[in-house]
Amino acid sequence: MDKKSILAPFKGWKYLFKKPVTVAMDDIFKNPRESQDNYRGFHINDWAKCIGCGTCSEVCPTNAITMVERSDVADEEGSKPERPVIDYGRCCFCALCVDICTSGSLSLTKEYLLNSSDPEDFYYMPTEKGITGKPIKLGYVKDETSDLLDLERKHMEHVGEDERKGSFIEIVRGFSKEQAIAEASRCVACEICTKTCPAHMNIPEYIRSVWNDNLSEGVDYLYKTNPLPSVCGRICTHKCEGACAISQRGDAVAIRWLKRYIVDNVPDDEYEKVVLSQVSKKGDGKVAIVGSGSAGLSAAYYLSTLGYEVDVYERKAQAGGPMRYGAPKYRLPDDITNRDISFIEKLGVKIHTNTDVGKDITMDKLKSTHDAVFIATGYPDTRPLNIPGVDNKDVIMAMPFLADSADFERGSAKMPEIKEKVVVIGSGNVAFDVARTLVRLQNMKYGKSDVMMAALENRQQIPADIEEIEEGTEEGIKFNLACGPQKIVVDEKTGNVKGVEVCECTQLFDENHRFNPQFDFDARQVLEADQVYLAIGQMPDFTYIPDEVQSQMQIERGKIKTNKNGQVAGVPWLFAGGDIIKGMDIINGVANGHDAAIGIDEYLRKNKKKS
Amino acid sequence: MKEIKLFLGPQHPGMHGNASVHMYVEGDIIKRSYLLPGMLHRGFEKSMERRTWMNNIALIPRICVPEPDTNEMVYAMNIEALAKIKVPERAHWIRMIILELARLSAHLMAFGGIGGPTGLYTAMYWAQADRDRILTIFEEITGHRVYHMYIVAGGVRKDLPKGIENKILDFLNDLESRLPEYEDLVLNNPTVRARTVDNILLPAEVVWELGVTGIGMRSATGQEYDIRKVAPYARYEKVDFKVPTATYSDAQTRMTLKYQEMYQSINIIKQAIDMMPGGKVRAKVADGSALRWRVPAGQVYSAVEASRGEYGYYTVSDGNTMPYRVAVRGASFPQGLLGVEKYMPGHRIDDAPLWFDTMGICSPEIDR
Amino acid sequence: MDNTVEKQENIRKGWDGISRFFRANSIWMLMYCTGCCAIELPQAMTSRYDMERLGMGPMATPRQADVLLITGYLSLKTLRRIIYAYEQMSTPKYLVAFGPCTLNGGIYYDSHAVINRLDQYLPIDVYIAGCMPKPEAVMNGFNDLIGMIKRKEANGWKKYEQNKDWYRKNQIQALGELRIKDEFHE
Amino acid sequence: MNKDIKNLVADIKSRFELVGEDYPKDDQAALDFNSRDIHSVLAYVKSQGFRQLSILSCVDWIKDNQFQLVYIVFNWETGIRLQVRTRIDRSNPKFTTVTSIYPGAKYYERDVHEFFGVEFEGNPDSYKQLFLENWDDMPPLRKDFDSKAYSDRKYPVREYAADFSKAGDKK
Repeated sequence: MDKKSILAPFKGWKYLFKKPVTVAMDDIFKNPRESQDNYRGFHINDWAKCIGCGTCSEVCPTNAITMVERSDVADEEGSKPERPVIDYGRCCFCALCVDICTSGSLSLTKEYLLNSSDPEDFYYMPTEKGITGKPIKLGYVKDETSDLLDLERKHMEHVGEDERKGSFIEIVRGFSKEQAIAEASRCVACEICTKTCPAHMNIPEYIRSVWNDNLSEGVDYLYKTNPLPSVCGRICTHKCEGACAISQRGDAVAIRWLKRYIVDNVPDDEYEKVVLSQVSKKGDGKVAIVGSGSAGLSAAYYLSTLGYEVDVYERKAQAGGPMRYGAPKYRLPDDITNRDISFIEKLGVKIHTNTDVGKDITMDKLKSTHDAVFIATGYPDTRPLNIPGVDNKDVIMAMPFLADSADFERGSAKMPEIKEKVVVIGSGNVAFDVARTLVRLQNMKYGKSDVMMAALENRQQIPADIEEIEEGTEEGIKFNLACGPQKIVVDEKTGNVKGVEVCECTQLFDENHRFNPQFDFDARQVLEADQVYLAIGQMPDFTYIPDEVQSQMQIERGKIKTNKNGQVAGVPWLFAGGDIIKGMDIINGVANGHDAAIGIDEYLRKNKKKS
Repeated sequence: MKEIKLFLGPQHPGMHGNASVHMYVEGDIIKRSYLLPGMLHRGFEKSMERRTWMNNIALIPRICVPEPDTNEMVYAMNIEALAKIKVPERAHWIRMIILELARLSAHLMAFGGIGGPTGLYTAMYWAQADRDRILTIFEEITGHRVYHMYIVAGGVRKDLPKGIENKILDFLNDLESRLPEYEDLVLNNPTVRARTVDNILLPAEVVWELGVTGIGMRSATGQEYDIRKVAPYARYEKVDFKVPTATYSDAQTRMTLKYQEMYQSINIIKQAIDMMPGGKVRAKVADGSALRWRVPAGQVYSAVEASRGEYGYYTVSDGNTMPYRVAVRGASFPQGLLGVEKYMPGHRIDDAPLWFDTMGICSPEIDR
Repeated sequence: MDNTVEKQENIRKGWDGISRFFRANSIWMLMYCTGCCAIELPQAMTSRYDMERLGMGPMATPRQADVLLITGYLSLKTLRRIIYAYEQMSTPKYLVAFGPCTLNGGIYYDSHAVINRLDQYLPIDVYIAGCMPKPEAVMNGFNDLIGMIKRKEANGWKKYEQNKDWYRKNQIQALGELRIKDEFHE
Repeated sequence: MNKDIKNLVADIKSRFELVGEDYPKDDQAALDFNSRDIHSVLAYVKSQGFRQLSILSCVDWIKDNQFQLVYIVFNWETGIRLQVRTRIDRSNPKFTTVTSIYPGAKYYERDVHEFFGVEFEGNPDSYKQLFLENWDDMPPLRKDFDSKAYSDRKYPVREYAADFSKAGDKK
């Protein structure tokens, strides 16, 4: 044995004079050492951010997270009153919940100390405070790289503005199969959208059908709550997308386009099989429906699946209401509406067009020949504007114009009289429909367009959809916002319109968020125009209802009071739905129609029992 | 002499890990021996079929406790091969740093672990203290000391934290200066040498018969049979390192090789930190949220060089959100089961723990 | 007469206090790595965290050990051996459970081979959270155990004696039979 | 694809009937054979430098009522890996051992027997339990075995008493 090895053990003695590696007792017990910055310790959850979507619970590989409904959390739009509870008897601290959290509310702290002899201590609902109650230092937080959500919406092909502004060609091309599946895979199936949708459509379910490429199952889900999926797949106001959990940090899932993808890609025969299979045939009775808009058709569909005989009365030449005479064809082609309506008709629904209730047939007559009447006559008239000069022939109301234009687009009428320079007053979706239709007509007629929109709202307050604003701008619409029209300037000699005089609108809502416009009357200007279109809102027309019936009803601000199933308060045989009870929205109409069908079914069966 | 049955483990101070050896001994000599595995059987291969591709990241590191990163790596490699994902360049280098740090930590643990059967506890104390510094580095990079869940399909989960390079380099320099002391303490220690030199032989024929890989294979065959060289992954083909080999494999040789490999690991990490480019660290596996990732159908096997040898996963996908089947090749499966049965007999009882330690056996990866 | 009873009682109490003091400050833990959390034990035992400062050290045989550490998940096969070991240990004996797996199955909640709740089969004195617990957490858990012993709260072993039938029933339900011939190779 | 693999597969094709082939990686080929050829294929590839059996595994294709046996062999000289695969009937799963070619397969065969129930004739110990003890159900890695249901049936789960549905309850 050499000398080196004999001395070797003593070499270790030099460590006597070095800093010890041992962690001091105080650093373990009194002030436990702080973990490193990225540490995956216990959870905290920022309740102000958390929307209760339950994605954390979905992703958890250990099934440690349960969502518990809290009585003290408000049940608001775009969230669920649920919060995650974590079982540290399961949790493996992988932080996948943090990485996938839609709102970014969940994080992990640097805390790591928790000992107890009571298992209950390991079951914990994370709040902002943390499990130990000591001051919190954040450990693991998600960053862009670790994010497990797909925040970017798949690109949807559009027709370019040059091509589209001269014709009524449909703008959106629709998803391909790959795009649709990719888009569908962004969904986390939290069901917040289902809650928000007025019709409570089975959105996560049909998105899953798209993802699984099982479209006839998707159609089945669609028809459970909505008999107008092709139409809604194009012009629904998609409140669901506003509530989508993914939209917390990214683009919402394109729910509307996915719906459209389903209906566009299922062959008619398969489609028909699904639609007709929903019939349950048990009811016995006859129901009259006034108006063939979304509410009327929806009620008609569900009533006939319940076995009722349904007559729908429509005063115009074609069924569909605003789908037919409101929505411009670049958003909703006619054959799409035809398709949805044809399936409803296949169920045996009789649609009497060109039959104006109140003129061609009275309400009393309807009441006597039917067991119940459902009215869904919508808001057919444009709200008037009370300023000097509006009675000029070149001041045109939005709804009649859109109807005329629709007839022109389908080739059954001449082009409406339009002039070279126009102003549209209003900034809602209808105003945009008018303006964009005008752009197209002007381009067809004059080869160029000059459309100016004037509205009280400023750019942030515009109630129309963001796509409308973007696409409208692309098509060349000019804006004069935050201005209140004061009078229509008319050439005294010719009687022609010369323009609109507007003054600046300084404030739209007061401190209480109530509509209360204030104007600066000194800041006036005249917007030159040959024609002025009014699109500042719509209103109902109840003249077809006999006075003695009207006197029993309660109508407030153009809305009829009903119970939740559309039964008109005071008139048990009368049901109402759509715009006239809820306000303008196609999907509201669908929901009301469905509810009314349930209400009418209940009402008729109760009556049958009595008699 | 009468044959007596002895149990080595599962509860035995000489047994590292929860496994049991059934030994039939005559006097001091083992006549027959068998491993009784399964104490750590958790049914991983089944559980993985019940979880999505992403969720399995929480499960896989737990298959092998001392060196979890190799699991993450092979799992990610399989998904990347099936889904044809191009991993960002920087991620390759980060992965290499992580894998080599893990190798260092596993080697330190095994090298110190030799102190148990030889009674040289100082080695264990030193090695664990040095290993703890690696774990702290891991904690800073990945968020946890032991189960990192860091290498994911498509790259790594997060970029390296700022300034970690210097901490790693500090540690490596420190360790490098301390390694000669380990040599003096363990390899040149007369007591240890008395137990290890010319003891527990592993001839090349046995290597091929059992299918032993890793240090065992290299110490017997004299060839650079290292997957990092033979079928490079990450960016091992771009760094310059040697694979220590030998042609006579006794316990001492295998320990020496382990010791020399630590130098090589330090060397690789230093080069990697030097050569690592910037840029992104993670590519997308599939469209959509992690709940709905699908991996195209296919069957693929990937292997990496773990501290104990070839560590591989065989992954089968049927195109769904969850693996159809994952089979795990634990690096120590051949020597741990067949090796104990065939080649432990003939040794003395007190050499059994030493046999286990120097053959590089890790029971959780055998049991899965 | 009463006086002597009281005296004896006082002596017994005093003796009890002394023995608890020694028990609490010299705990021998059984060296049995049952699962993954055991990987942090070497750290806790060696120079970095130096568990011996708490008077704790490893012990090779169950009969001489005071505390059994269940370091994580328990497969059925290990559970059987744990029960052997636990029943061999002499009283008073304590049991510390590491990680979520002992509480409610942890990540192995759906595994066919791993039990979910350890407290169905053995009485537990302290649970330590974390997957896996850091050495600091382990040390704190042991510190808690020491406190409990001092305060006479670590009574899991008494519970086990009292409810042995219930524990046995659960053990047999999971294991089929408790003692099997461990000779699968023959 | 690697040139060596091309040559190798061409060579194998000339000797054995190849049922299917796939190339999941540059240096890896997956070759399907009839089950009667497996032994001669393995013996041949072993003579061609594939001296190591990395793993023998099994896949349960329950829809086809077949088990797929996968022998993964590796050539340490060239770095090429082969998956030698074959399918056998699932209702009466039997195969012959390959321990005479790769002795290391012994415990892999036991493993496959334990988890899939495939019997290997000629492997004397293959019927014995290895990882499991007192197992009382079908082999657990078969697709029709539901481990969650088994766990729920056998091992009770903790029900916590805490109720978090309203404010103020605990913490």
